[in-house]
Amino acid sequence: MSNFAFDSFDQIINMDGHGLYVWLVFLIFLISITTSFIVFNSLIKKYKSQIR
Amino acid sequence: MLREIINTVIKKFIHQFASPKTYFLQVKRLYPWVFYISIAIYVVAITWGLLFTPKDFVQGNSYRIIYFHVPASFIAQSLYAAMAFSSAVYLIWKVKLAAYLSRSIAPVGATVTLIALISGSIWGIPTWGTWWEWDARITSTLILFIMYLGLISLHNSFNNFEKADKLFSYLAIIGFIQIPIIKKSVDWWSSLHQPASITISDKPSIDPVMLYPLFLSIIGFSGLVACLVILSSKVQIYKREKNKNWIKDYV
Amino acid sequence: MRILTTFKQETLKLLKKTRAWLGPILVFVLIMIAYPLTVELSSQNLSDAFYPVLFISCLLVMMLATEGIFLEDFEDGSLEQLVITGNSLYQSIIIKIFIYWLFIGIPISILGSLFNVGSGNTMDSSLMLLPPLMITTYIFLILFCFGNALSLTKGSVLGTLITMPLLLPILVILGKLTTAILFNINYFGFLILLFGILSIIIFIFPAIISKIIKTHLE
Amino acid sequence: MEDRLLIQANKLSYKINDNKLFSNFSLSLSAGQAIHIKGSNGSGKSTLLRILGGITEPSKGFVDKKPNINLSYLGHKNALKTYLTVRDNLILLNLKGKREINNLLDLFGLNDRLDIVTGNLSFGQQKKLALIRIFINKSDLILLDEPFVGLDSETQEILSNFLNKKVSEGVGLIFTSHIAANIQANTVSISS
Repeated sequence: MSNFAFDSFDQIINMDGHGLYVWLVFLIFLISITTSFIVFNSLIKKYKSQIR
Repeated sequence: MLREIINTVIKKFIHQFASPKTYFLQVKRLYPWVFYISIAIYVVAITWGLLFTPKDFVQGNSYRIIYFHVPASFIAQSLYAAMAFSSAVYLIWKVKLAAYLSRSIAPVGATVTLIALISGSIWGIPTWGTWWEWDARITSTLILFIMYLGLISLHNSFNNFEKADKLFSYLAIIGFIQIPIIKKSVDWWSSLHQPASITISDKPSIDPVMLYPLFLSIIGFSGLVACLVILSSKVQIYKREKNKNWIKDYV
Repeated sequence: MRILTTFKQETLKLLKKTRAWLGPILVFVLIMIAYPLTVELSSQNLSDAFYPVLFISCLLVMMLATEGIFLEDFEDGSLEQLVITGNSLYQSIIIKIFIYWLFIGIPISILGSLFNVGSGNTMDSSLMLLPPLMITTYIFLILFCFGNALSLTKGSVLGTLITMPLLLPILVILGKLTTAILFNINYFGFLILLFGILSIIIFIFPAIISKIIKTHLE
Repeated sequence: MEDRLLIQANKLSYKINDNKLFSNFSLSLSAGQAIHIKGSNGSGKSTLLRILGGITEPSKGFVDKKPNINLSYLGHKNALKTYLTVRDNLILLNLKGKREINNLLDLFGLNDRLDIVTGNLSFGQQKKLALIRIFINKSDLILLDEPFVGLDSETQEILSNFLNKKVSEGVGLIFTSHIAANIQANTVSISS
């Protein structure tokens, strides 16, 4: 394990000016994966209810 | 002789394990394990990668996008290979489950490819100064995305599932043969242009300290994608096996 | 004998359907006429940018030409007759594509190299352009046939979406070939490459297409 | 007798998206026999004929055919080019057998329409033309899906007589029809 790379919370957000890109990608990633899970689960529910 | 043995083994395998019912029940048992373990791995990998690795000498902190981008683009391609493989299994041995699987991989593959594409182009802003470069990698990822879309829309446009499965499998296999050709040709084409100053493929230059979380993130993300594939295949099974007794009993 | 009959049948069918072959050719001519109008006539760009426009319009025209290539025979039942009487679907697909090439591909290749002179390029480059154009139109035709066979009853948009990835390597080669012609480098390597691709897919793709069509007939 | 066997279907089943159309259907047909397949709408008569013809694959079971058998089949689709003349449509099928073509044209009363564009013919005339095209081929087995639909009673009579003659000459015939036909045939019904 390496050391903590940043000194302060602001630095984590900012990342020397690159923070916007990194966190944007992180956000997109999070959102798309979560929505995929939600969409598939709701589809399962839909088709399951059709069987009953 | 060998061929016969292989065939009988495969037939036995199909009858015992590759029925949608067995798959469904096994997967149901397995799913929570895969889900929680891969989430744990992925959270560790991302925290490690984003907060604890030193910043890259050349790219600064923007290189941290690698922990999202590389797993996505790696898995986007592996998923296509898996899909083509199960399509071939369907066409050769008429295993229904294989058709379900390849159909359910397609939307997940398209999503992952889209993530790879978007994260790649955002990464391009700080490194290349432009969000879109006609770079070989990006172009072939875009083509991969189009191929996934084509497969999905082909399958969706037929009401007869069996017909749709067959056509889907033909296209998936042809596409799989095409992928290396497309990659080669795009590489060749982009060599005309000025090469990008920093290529994403500069893996050897990466410090091992940065490499461990990368491996972890690939493993964790694969697990998450596997979960998505499982969910997607459940959708397919519910959709297509709704007249079967076992699923009525189950529900 | 059988091949000759198929040949005659397909020719007769295409000949009587004037719009199926004249339409694409006219669209091609229209694009070729429209192109100089969109560029300032005196500028040097006209001849430089001509090749990409030429190849892209070949692609579009082939897309148009193959739009209903199997649909008619599918919908009126000719294809199922072919299968049930035990005639080779594979053979008749090869012949059909060849006839479409004769009727549409060749005229377009010739017209294309004529328009090449018209847009300020030399006569030599036109002669150089003719063989790759002929090969390329054939390749495009076969690939679009594949896409259209897959999306047989579902329209040409889906077919195009499917075919696009397959076209990419060809377009890359064409780009290289264009540069070779523009800078007067020996372009035979690319020509042989195109020819090699054609000679592979000319027999393999009809086999795949016939499998696909049989699946559609089920 | 064994070598006169033309076609044999063994325990055929067919389903679309797991909806069963029919199951465990068997039949066998020798040369010089006719079979009339009966069944309600949507029971899969047409599909059964297509399976026998080898276009559609059955979900279960298999079809055995005499090797090198010559098949003729007419389904709901006429396989006519509406933009070609009657003559051209006949030429499309084969270039020989002029006399047979003329005989058939006389029989069905289409001999004066050779130069008319097929699209201008009436529905019944198109059906007749399609039938003629099927019968030009020398075939061992004829599969017809609702051949009498759209024909007037006179033509129905001509067609039945023609088919009876063919069967007596040793051709096998399998047809579906909900119109009572004047053909000597064994009746088989399918149901799911």
